[in-house]
Amino acid sequence: MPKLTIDNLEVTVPEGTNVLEAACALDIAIPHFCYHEALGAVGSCRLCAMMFTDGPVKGLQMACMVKAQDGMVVSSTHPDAMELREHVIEWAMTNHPHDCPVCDEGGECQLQEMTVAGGHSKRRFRGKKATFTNQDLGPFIQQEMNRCITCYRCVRTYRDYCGGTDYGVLGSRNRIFYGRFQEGKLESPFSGNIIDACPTGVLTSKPFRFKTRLWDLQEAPSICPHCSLGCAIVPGGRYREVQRVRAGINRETNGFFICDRGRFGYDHVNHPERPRQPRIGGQPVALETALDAVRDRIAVLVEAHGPNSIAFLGSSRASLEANALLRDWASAYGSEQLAYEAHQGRDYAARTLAARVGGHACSLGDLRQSDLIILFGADPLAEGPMLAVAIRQAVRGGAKVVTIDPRPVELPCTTLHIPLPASRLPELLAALGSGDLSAFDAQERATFAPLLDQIKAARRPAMVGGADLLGGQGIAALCSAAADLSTASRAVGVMALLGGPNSYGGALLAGDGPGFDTLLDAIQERTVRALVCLESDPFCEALDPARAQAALGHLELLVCIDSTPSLAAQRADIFLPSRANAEMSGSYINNEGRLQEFLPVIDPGLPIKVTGAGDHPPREFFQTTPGSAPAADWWLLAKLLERATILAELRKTMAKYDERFSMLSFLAAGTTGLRLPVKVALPPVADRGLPHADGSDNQTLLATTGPLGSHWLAHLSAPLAATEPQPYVCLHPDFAAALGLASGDRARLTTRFGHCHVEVRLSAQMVSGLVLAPQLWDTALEGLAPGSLHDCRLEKEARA
Amino acid sequence: MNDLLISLVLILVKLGLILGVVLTMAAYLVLAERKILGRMQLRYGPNRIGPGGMMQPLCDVIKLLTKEDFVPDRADKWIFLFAPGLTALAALLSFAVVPFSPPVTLFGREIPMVVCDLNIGLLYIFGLSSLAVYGVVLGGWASNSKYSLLGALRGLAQLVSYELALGLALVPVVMSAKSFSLNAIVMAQADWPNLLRHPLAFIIFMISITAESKRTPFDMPEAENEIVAGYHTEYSGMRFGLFFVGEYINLVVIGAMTTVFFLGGWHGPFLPPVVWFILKVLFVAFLFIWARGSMPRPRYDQLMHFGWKVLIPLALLNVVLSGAISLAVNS
Amino acid sequence: MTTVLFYILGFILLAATLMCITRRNPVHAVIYLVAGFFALALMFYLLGAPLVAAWEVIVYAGAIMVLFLFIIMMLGLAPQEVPEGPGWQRWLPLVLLSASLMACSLLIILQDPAAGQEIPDFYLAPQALGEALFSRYAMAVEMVSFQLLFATIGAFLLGRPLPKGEDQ
Amino acid sequence: MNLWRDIKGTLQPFWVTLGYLFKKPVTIQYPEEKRTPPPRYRARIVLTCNPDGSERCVACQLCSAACPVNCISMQAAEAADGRRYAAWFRINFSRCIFCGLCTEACPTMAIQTTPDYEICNRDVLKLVHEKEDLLIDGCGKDTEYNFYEHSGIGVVNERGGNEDEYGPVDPKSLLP
Repeated sequence: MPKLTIDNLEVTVPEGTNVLEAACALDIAIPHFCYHEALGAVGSCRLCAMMFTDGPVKGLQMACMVKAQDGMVVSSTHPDAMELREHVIEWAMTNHPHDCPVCDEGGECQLQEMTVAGGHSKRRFRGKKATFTNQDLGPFIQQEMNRCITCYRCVRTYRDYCGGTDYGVLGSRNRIFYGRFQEGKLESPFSGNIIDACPTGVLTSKPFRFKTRLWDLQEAPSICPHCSLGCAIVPGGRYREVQRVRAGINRETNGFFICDRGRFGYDHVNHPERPRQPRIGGQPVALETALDAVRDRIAVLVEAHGPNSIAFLGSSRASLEANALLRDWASAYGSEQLAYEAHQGRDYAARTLAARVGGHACSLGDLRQSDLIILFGADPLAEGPMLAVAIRQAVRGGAKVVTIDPRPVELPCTTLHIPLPASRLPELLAALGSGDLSAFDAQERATFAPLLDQIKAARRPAMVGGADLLGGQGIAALCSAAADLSTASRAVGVMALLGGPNSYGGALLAGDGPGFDTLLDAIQERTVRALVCLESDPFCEALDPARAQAALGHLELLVCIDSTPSLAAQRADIFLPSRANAEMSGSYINNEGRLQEFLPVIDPGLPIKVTGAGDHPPREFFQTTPGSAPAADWWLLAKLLERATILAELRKTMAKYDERFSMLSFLAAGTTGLRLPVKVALPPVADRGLPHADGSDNQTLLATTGPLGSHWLAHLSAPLAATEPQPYVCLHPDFAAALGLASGDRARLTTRFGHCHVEVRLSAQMVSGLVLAPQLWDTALEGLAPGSLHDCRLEKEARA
Repeated sequence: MNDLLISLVLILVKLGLILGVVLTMAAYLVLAERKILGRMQLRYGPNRIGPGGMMQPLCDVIKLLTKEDFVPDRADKWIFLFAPGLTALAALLSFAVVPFSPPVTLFGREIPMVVCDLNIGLLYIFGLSSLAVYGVVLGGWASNSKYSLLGALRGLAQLVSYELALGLALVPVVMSAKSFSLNAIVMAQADWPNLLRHPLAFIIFMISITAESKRTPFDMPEAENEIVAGYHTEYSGMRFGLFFVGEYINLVVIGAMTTVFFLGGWHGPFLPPVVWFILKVLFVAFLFIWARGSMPRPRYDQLMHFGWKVLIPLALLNVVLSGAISLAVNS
Repeated sequence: MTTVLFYILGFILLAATLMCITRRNPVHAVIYLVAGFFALALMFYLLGAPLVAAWEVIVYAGAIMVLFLFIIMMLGLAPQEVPEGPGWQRWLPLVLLSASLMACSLLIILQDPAAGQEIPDFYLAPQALGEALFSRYAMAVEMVSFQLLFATIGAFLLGRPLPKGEDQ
Repeated sequence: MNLWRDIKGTLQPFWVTLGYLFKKPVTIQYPEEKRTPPPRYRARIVLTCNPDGSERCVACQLCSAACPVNCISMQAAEAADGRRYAAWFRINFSRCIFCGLCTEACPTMAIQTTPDYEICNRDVLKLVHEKEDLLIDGCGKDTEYNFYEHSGIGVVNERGGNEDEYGPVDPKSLLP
């Protein structure tokens, strides 16, 4: 622990810290461009110069390149250091176009700040400036190379940290150019991070281009609603419109970066078809009328058919508070028909994980430190993209990564891929746990035996599972295997990719209650006559949408609370509009059991660009904001329950379900959140297993989560529309050859949801004999709930 | 019984007359104050409504009457509502004992030109002026606003402090008239006014009555650049108007009191007594307006120091001196 | 007539005092107390002591109760509860009391009690009072004033801030 | 002597105000008499144009940031040639305090104050000026400046076409 003196202040820092970080620990602001906590120091910008007056190092040095040592005496305000910094800034500004008024970085530009901080104010250089021609880097990134100060941060973020390959540095001297070799979309699903990383306006967000200045932006710490990892984000909104999202900082989860789905998937809040008015039978009504109607009609049904005639369906994207109130509501009637996720595979997976993971739960932060990561049926890029970046960091630290999956799993690092059908994953996990591989044939044993040895030899191994393919049984096997493989000296970490941002919270509340399939049975048998959907869409999310739609047709009353134009919202008898998570306070529990809070950024209302209908915002004034009816989901439920609508009060009542929820009172947004302590005694979960295809004469199709833009909320976001793929299927080359298909062929896919024209893609990493198709909204593939198996027929089509 | 009826009618007529004259005077004093202050600051003052702005009071009244009567949240509603009335009422009632002319003989009846010639008239006025403070204090307290409360507290302390000096300043006047009756006091000044007999008392009286009436420079209870508008911050419409009218009725009352106590009441050559009386009242009112145009507001603690440490000892000294002189002169 | 007025005033005085001691809001209590003082003052007037009546109003209603109010407002003693029930009912007693007080005052002014000559030595003249206070009862008056002075000094000594470091 | 000074200080103002009472007021009787304000007077705000007649405003939002009463609002947008401009621009003159900070903040000399002070209106909405109400056909006080000729962004001229710029570099070349 070296102890050094910076600007006459003493500080003791951990071994290996550089002097710049030590100064930051003392809250001494040292100008810097190239140093970044996640990226490390390279000493290329020459801006963090400090004078080392005494100790082992002497003279003017770059603070980020000097490791802190005992007895150092450093001055950040030494005249020599200040002069150097001023000159460096002046050099950096020689080619700068001075176009701050039309630059989107204005207001959050580090170059502006450093120029002012460095003391440079007057341009002395009288020569001409070099100029560059920009590249079109796709729908997300806007490039303006003239503003570049060659700090290398973008390349280090894109290539080194996130593992992209198609962006780099070209040229030499003052012709250094950052970009692709050819114009085109940046391929990495983490490309948006270079917007945050760039300290000036070279790389700015294209969807956010010219929309708002930082100082006009309403921002608040929030949690990404797109997957179960619970990344910290900071959405920004203006004029009743969420306009951008930037990465929040949470060293335990996402670190400093987020994926493009989180960054550009904010637009579902502003969706033009978003229902913003309470409705009864399709007719807009006042909120009070709708609330009364819900109470009255449910009371009538309870009176006539008993409490269990009302079923409640919570959601993995509703806040923890709303889900808890839903349980309050169900118990107020005495109804036991309460489930928390329409997709029962994910439901059981989450409940099993919550019940059994115990001390094995590992965060993304832990995962970055792992030396062996094995993914069982988990596809990070689809189910939890930031996991891929975390895995890459582990690999950069020397870790080995093994993926065992029926699908091809692409990761931004070197991996060992072992294709294995999803149904055999629990079996493999059980075998790994027991160390007995006798159930596998010789070839497979040859693959898995070294794996077992590696796990046993690893110091910090981690096992990752995906809820879609593993289901409850698989997750149970994953937890058992982790427990069995753990030794006294080291534990095996477990992480599972769950269905939504609050799957874990819903699972804690659901306990050993029925799954949605049980509810569907009851609906089919007409014992359940009313269904309340809280921000979930059983029509589309259920594992078997066809059956769900048939059953839900029998309902006498469908109440839906939602913020998206989902099918359930359209078909609901009574609809109550709720707020998106950027519009309300609440909390989620992510997939490792971390309780995190999000805060509202904007108030709901039709964006000015909509109400303005033209060049101007409207010139009339209204008592209420148009489209401002949506209320927070917990607020609506508290109103329905006739409780006080104060979040802090509601949170105090939640500890009765799980005493760990009392931590909600200590929650603060924008922090690392609170990891729920381990609780052993949780009720066992009765899993009915995943329904599988009956294996009739046709091919078997495995539905999977699509890439970035094909999740429900992401699908509703306009900026991601460009990345949403056309329908495709993926096949093993051998299997494709047997079917007479080649890569890039057009094919006709027939499932019981109808026909669809798809593009054929081939991957040698696939399990042979399987057709892989992503769930894509608004196509014939939208009924393919991830993880489900279907019978299908694939026929080659002549090229158009 | 007939007698009783006639006296009742007379009283009512006098009341009506006084009410009309005083209220009109109060309304036009507002205009006069604004115009005089304007000219003192090289402005014109209100000059838009009617010839030379003469209809301004009418407009003000219409405006005040048509404004929203607003009661703040969690105010003590009833006290809030009746406090302004209390102020105006206390000021108006003071006029009951002010003699504005020698008695007139009409239809063989001697009619005193005073509503009620109380033999404790001076004490009656004291009593009412000490009650006037309730309007300020209760109004400020009931408003449920910090500025109002501060204004009320200031008003309270100021009024209580200066009432002592005020009373003491009038002791020599009473001594020379040997009566509390205002009529008697006026009568006693038939040869020369008290102003010449008791100049120190006059100065003390003027200073303390300024503080008592909360007029500039002693307008601490409503010091607008410190506590918004003091005790009437939360008032609007006619309730504010009542406070406002009360203040100007008070100005007339003060004028009348000064006239009666020091300026010889209705006594004067050539002109009819009533005219003399009104002229003197207007002159005193002008003095107050003039002071408002000329004097800055002292600090609150300076006000208290001055009241307790200078004015009251001075007034006591004046009482002793006057007593001694009158003893010496009489014996 | 005088007797009737006396009883009416007596009733008002008792009622006002009763209201005063039952109010929970100190400011309201003060208002009732002031109403009581008025009734008392009128009674003094009725009894032929206008000077005492005037002093009752000036000293008690005008000075002492005002100081009470000052203390109440300074210390913020008023309860923070929201007033219960419709407002006019709470204030009905005060309205009634004030109205009857007003009527009594009018009656007294109209029917000058001196006219009836019911009490021979009617007005208690200021001179008579002064002579009584400062000759016959001079000793008592002085003692009382000294006691008041002691009380004032004592209150000042007890209430002044302690010099630094001095303990009670 | 102190007391004498105090008494004098108390009485003197009375003398002064009495004197003023008989002087002629300096007030200008506005609707009847009008005065011509100097050219740099800060009254109605306008948006000026470049010497070539194009809009100067680039909707950088610095004026709205500088505005202490938040009376300026706008939305930036991008034209086909990459030019940043105001899709809508609104000044609420019922809020404006005519401090002129917006003109000091403006980097393109677009927003300027004029001596036209007679903009009172009974209808508040008529005081909310839109871009078409604000735009004038002229350069205002600065007749030369055109931001895009100096900004280094290829809008008026081609990239590298401004007087202080080299043409675009070829990063793939290794020639000096």
